[in-house]
Amino acid sequence: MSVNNLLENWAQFRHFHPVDDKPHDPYKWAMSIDLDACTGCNACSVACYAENNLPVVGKEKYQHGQSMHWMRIERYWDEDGREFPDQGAQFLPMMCQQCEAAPCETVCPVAATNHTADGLNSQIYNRCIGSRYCSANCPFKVRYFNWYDYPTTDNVWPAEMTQQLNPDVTVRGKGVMEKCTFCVQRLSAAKVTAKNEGRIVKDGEVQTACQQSCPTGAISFGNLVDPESRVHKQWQTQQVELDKDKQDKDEEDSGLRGYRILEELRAYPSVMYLERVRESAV
Amino acid sequence: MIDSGFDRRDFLKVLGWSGAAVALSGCGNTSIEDGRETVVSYSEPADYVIPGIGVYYNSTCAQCDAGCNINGRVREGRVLKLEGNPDSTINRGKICGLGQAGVQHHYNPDRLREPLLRKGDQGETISWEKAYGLIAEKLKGVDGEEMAFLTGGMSGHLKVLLGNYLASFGCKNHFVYEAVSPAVVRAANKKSYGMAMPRFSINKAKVVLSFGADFLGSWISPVHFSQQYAQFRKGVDGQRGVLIQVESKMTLTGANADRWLAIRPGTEGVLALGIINALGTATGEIAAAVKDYDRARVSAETGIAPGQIDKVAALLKLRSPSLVLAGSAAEGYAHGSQNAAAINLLNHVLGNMGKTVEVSETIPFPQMAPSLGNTAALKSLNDGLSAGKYKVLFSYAANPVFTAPGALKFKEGMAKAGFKVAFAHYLDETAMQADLVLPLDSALEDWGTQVPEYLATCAQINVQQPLMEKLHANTRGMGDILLALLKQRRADEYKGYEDYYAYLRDALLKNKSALGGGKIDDDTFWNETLTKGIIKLEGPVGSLATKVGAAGLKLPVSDDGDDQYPLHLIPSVTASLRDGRHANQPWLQESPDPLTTIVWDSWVEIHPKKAAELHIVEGDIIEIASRTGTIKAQAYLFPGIHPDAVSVPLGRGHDAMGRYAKGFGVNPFQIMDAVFDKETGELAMHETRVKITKTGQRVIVVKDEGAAGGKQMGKKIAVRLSTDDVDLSEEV
Amino acid sequence: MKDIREDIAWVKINQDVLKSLENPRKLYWIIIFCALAVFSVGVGCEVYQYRNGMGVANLNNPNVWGLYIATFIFWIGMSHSGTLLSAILHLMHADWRKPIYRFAEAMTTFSLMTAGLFVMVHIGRLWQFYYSLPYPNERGVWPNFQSPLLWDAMAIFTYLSSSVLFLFVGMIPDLAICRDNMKEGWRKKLYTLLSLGWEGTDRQWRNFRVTYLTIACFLIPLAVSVHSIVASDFGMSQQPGWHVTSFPPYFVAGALYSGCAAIITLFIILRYVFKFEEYMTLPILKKTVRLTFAIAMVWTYLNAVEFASVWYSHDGASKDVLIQKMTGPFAFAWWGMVFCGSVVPLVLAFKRFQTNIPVLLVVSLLLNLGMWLERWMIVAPTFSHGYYPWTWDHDQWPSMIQWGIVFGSFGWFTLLFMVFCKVFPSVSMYEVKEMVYHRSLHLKKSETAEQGAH
Amino acid sequence: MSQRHLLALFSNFDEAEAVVKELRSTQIQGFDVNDDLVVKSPIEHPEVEEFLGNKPVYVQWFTLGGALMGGLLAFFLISGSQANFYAQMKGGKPIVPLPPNFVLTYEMFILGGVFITILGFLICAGLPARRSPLYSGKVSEDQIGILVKSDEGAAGTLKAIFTKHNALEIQEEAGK
Repeated sequence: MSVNNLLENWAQFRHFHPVDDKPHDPYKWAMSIDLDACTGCNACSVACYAENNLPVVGKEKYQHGQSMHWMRIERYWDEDGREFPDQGAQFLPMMCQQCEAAPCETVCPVAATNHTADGLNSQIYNRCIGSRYCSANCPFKVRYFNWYDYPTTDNVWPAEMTQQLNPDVTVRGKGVMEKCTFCVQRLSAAKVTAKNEGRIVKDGEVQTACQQSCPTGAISFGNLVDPESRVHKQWQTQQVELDKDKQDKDEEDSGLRGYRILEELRAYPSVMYLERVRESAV
Repeated sequence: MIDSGFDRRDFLKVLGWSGAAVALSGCGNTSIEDGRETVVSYSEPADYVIPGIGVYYNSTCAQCDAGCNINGRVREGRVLKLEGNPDSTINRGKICGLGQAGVQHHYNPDRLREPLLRKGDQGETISWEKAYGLIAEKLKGVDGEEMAFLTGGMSGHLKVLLGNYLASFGCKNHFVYEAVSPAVVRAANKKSYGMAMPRFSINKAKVVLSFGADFLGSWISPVHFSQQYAQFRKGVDGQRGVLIQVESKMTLTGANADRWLAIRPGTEGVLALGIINALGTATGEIAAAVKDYDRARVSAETGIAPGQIDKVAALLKLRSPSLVLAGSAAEGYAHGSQNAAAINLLNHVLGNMGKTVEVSETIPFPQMAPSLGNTAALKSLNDGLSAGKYKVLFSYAANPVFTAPGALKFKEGMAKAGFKVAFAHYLDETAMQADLVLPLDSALEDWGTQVPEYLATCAQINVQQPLMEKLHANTRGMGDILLALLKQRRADEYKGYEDYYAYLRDALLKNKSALGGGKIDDDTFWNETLTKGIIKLEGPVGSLATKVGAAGLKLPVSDDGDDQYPLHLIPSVTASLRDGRHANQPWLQESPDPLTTIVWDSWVEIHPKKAAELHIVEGDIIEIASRTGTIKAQAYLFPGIHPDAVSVPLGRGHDAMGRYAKGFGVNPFQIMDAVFDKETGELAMHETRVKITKTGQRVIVVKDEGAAGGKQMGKKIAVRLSTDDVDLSEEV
Repeated sequence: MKDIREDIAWVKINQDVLKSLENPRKLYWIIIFCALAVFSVGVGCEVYQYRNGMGVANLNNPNVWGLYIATFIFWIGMSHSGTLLSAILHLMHADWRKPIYRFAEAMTTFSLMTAGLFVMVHIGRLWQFYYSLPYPNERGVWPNFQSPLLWDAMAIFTYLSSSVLFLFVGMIPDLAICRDNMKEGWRKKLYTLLSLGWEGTDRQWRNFRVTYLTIACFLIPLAVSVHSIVASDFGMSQQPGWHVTSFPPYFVAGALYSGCAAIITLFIILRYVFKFEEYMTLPILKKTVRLTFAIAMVWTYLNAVEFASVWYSHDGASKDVLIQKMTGPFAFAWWGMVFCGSVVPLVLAFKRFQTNIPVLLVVSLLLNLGMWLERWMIVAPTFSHGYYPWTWDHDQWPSMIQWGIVFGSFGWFTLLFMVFCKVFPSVSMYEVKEMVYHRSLHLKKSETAEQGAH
Repeated sequence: MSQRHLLALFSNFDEAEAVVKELRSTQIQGFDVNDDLVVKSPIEHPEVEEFLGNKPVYVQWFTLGGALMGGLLAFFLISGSQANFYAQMKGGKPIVPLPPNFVLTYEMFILGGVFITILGFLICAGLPARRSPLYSGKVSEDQIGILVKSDEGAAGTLKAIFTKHNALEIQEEAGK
């Protein structure tokens, strides 16, 4: 009986998921991006279009800010007012940060966006009614809404091009919210394979599309709770912890580059960035 | 999902030679055309096409000439996605955006599907037999001098076939034209290094000094260089590599440099000599050549602060080995060769020869070695055309009507040719001028071999195989076409080959032993070759010039421009659009330019200071006038450009080709003056002088960057650290 | 100057009010027609948007909410005045509310019904709207009860149904009157049905009094909760400019404010159209105006508090948003809000204007404009100037579709209200009688007192 | 013995009050003041209740019940569905979060209260009611009506009392 269940397992239902005492088990997908290696070449972004059936919205809609690039490359200039940016620019690949305490999850009226057991911030397209509250509450503004019905819009996917669409990924219709999924289709495939072999997914066994294409290998992705994984090691060496809103590093100028964007908002992003480095000798 | 023309058994045969196919090697068949079955439902799936399971096949990327090895994901008979081939020595499993857009080239809705014959302004669909017949007829009685064959860069068996075909006429007029190519640098390298394309080991260098070589974006083999760059940043023995970029317009590489030096356009060579002078290690002839280039003069000419020159020199002296690269920005002038020579000189002075500038192997089959595209070829072709020399003109993998500098008036010249045949994927500008247009297979449905110009670690032949059944029944592979044409000439010699595939297989098997398959039988070798997609070879090793003279190294004193056309026009080559042949691939149109984040349109980069002088703000429509012509484009205020220059990206501004290319942006080729490099005769791309005026119109610039304009507004978003307070050695 | 003459014959009250139910004049039909026209514009736009997707509203990332949400809040706010007048003043035994609370309550109901439409108009997949309702289903999926939007839905439903019932219950005696005075016809049938056989027996009155009082008590906290929940749509998020502690009271004040302004407008219109000068007297108007002025000042204060708290806090992001409001592309709207919301009401402080019909009409309209702008200024700037600079200031100007739907909603409201006025007595007859009665008693007492003195 | 109704109309409450007082004081055969007397008035008028003697009102008990029911229902419906159906995991939040549930509980508390109050009102006030045999539209205008039910015999006496207190009009149920 439901109320019994409620009362008996009360403690369990009150358990804070998941940034509480109990870590993810066995998976917590996370990423780290080395801004010193990132050249801003856009290969990752294109890979994302190819893998996740992102519509090309065209000039006019792009102008209205209705573009659908799940992964956008941002270019920042130094703000010291010199005549030339003579120390180059800075590039930053920005995609859904898969926050642990995601602001978008709590506000969705129909529970179309939820937290998965392996730490993803999932979006259920069928369930979404398009209230767009999640996007309103996203600090990074990395959620993209289907303002039009792209599958039926001219020149988005002409007959021939529909053949390129990835059958593992839904083609979204108008009125639903979408965003980077960490290529969840690849993750689940890998997890099934691993499960059949009675093990967990090994590091490097699964790659996200962006990571796979990145010519400089700036992006690494993996299972944060697996001590063998590269991501785990990187987070550890950089002394970045998931459920902190301020990382207490050993000493102030520790020479560590790891940080997370807008950490102070306590959304606990799952993407760690490594600071760009600048040579001081020239 | 699969159009009715889809032919299951044949498709399986094709796959039979590849990736998953080693299992059932040797299913004896000859061509993908034969077999007459129709599609059967998945309720009875054939051998190993398992619905829902993606299979990967190796092939070669044809989006640019770098020759990256790709790995295509095929599912239910459709190629879905291109990824890098991990076994490749060039791209090592990685791939750039341009490469991935290959699928959009393949599935492009605007691809040509039928042979077209000109009827007035209309194209009439004709059969291939008729088309071949027509060519034969037109060529009747035409001797070799009266025909010209224009192609882009070519290599492998296709080049061989073409060579034979032209030979059958005794025709020497094979014009290999690439609008964007490092031709001047090749020549300069040949002189100063002893080989046109030595191996540049960025990853071994501690300092890279690049004069406008956009090796991360579009220069020679960007994906390969990007990977080297990554190692270079991680550093040799823990010391992070330093990148110094010298150029007048910031490229993607410049944006990633530790120090970006905005140099007055055309004075790169002067700076190079200035640095040699500042190093003070040069002796003899070289020392003599650079003695006048003291920092005061150099600084005055280049606009680089004397202190900066010393710093660079000091760093170069301190950290060895280093690597100096001469790129397109340096070579794009009438004195481009001297620039390049001066820059190359630095590698000798710094003793980088053999350390970071290494000897590279060459391909043991000279007839397959790439014939390298350049712009001098265009010049001579154009001269011939305007002289009305040619009765028949063939054009393949080039779009000169779009890419030839306006001053050459190529279109008019081309009109003088008697009969113009274009082998094309799209009805592009050149095809529009042709009398006969023959539709080509896409790279993902065609056979071929390719030899990259830049050999990363060893000599190699890249194999290109179909990743899926033909999309359109009436397109042909260039190989098949050449074979058919050859049969017109030398039937007996080629009758053995039913199609290009047969020819290719035979040709490779003939040299099996030379290709390292001595022991194994034909089929196994063939299957393995296709499975790998790469044939790695032990090629003859050339030798590097140990020392080079500086004699005859003269650099013109940089003129102060002319008053009528005060600004330099820098036509920039973007990583995704290059010379514009792929402009009809929407992913490329919509992937923002990394530096300006502009999409779907052209723009004029102008330095904010200059803009302020001229009261120009972002979005103003600017008219750029050169001696040759004028174009209009939106202004974008860009700090990374020398105030004496404006820059417009190449690749956009098509008035044909397809729905995603036509009518977006402007084409700076149109206003390019015909100035040529004195030594090599290459087109000097950066020599065009322009003046700009406001038209009064203003538009909203369509870009990804918000109104904050690349500022972080005091938030901790993209953070940087000085090398002093970072320790990379510990990192994973 | 007295609220109402005590010597009005009760019969006359009936007649006067019932006159307003008689067959309408041409003017009425003209208004109805215009309202219909305006409404159908809105409907047209919505159909277009439904077919083509939300993009036609020229919303974008990150400006995902537009005028729809702003106008939604506006209408919700509008609804609070009715409760204020009927419930709060009822508890305070303020007799002067009696002639005007009926239409105020009607306004409450109809503006809620209008606000409800915007929830629909706003969502991207209207055809899946029912996903947000908590109903048992085989999928075992329930709406997310953590979402303030769901609280909204719940609150609005409660508020709407309660105020409809409140309106109805309060109207029963009047319906009986109508029943008794109508000739045979649909009206008679309708009133007979709705008046539930009310005869004003002592038993009925007894229970009526208690019921009315109880619901009034419920409505007050309800009304407060409704708008503080709307406020928490924003307050519960962590966006700069939204995550403000003072939002709930601020919203409630704003709501009462716009409501009162709307009441003044309708007061003047009804008074003119139905010749209710006898009942909707100037003294009552004056009282309403003073109340409005008071609330206006409260609102101004809370507004200032909000800005001040942002200004003095070290929350840079919120501060940026505030500065953006004052100086950015929205400056005109923001200053418009300040002017209409805080400066214009000062007019009401002057006695001579407190009963000056034309002035009050203009002022009340301006106040409502100001309050609409306020809602827009709460929603829009935070989007175009959020935490993440890269996404700042996209092209966010609402498209004609968006304007059209907002425009249409006013047609819809007018339509409902006009129909109400003709079908139901917009002045509560029995309560006006009570008012008159109490007044006469009071006079009688004072007279007797005088005589005693002699 | 058959009963019949009488309805008298008065111009003001004082007269009505006087009548009721008199009816109470005088013992009339076949007429019971508490059961057979109904006062109808155009306005809500506490005095009426006073001189009729305070009769109890039970509506508030409905209110209490309704409110509690609504509140409990809400809380258990929401918490129950959160706990018993597909878990909706929200990062950093428990499966059954209390604060939001309380908000909704509060709303439903009010909703239940209001609904059941109305229900209670209808029950206690006996609405919707069948119209009583004697009714005058005047009651809904400005007159106080006193409706009595009595045996045939008592009618005369009652009439007398009514007329004594200058009733404006006395209606009589048509005889059988």
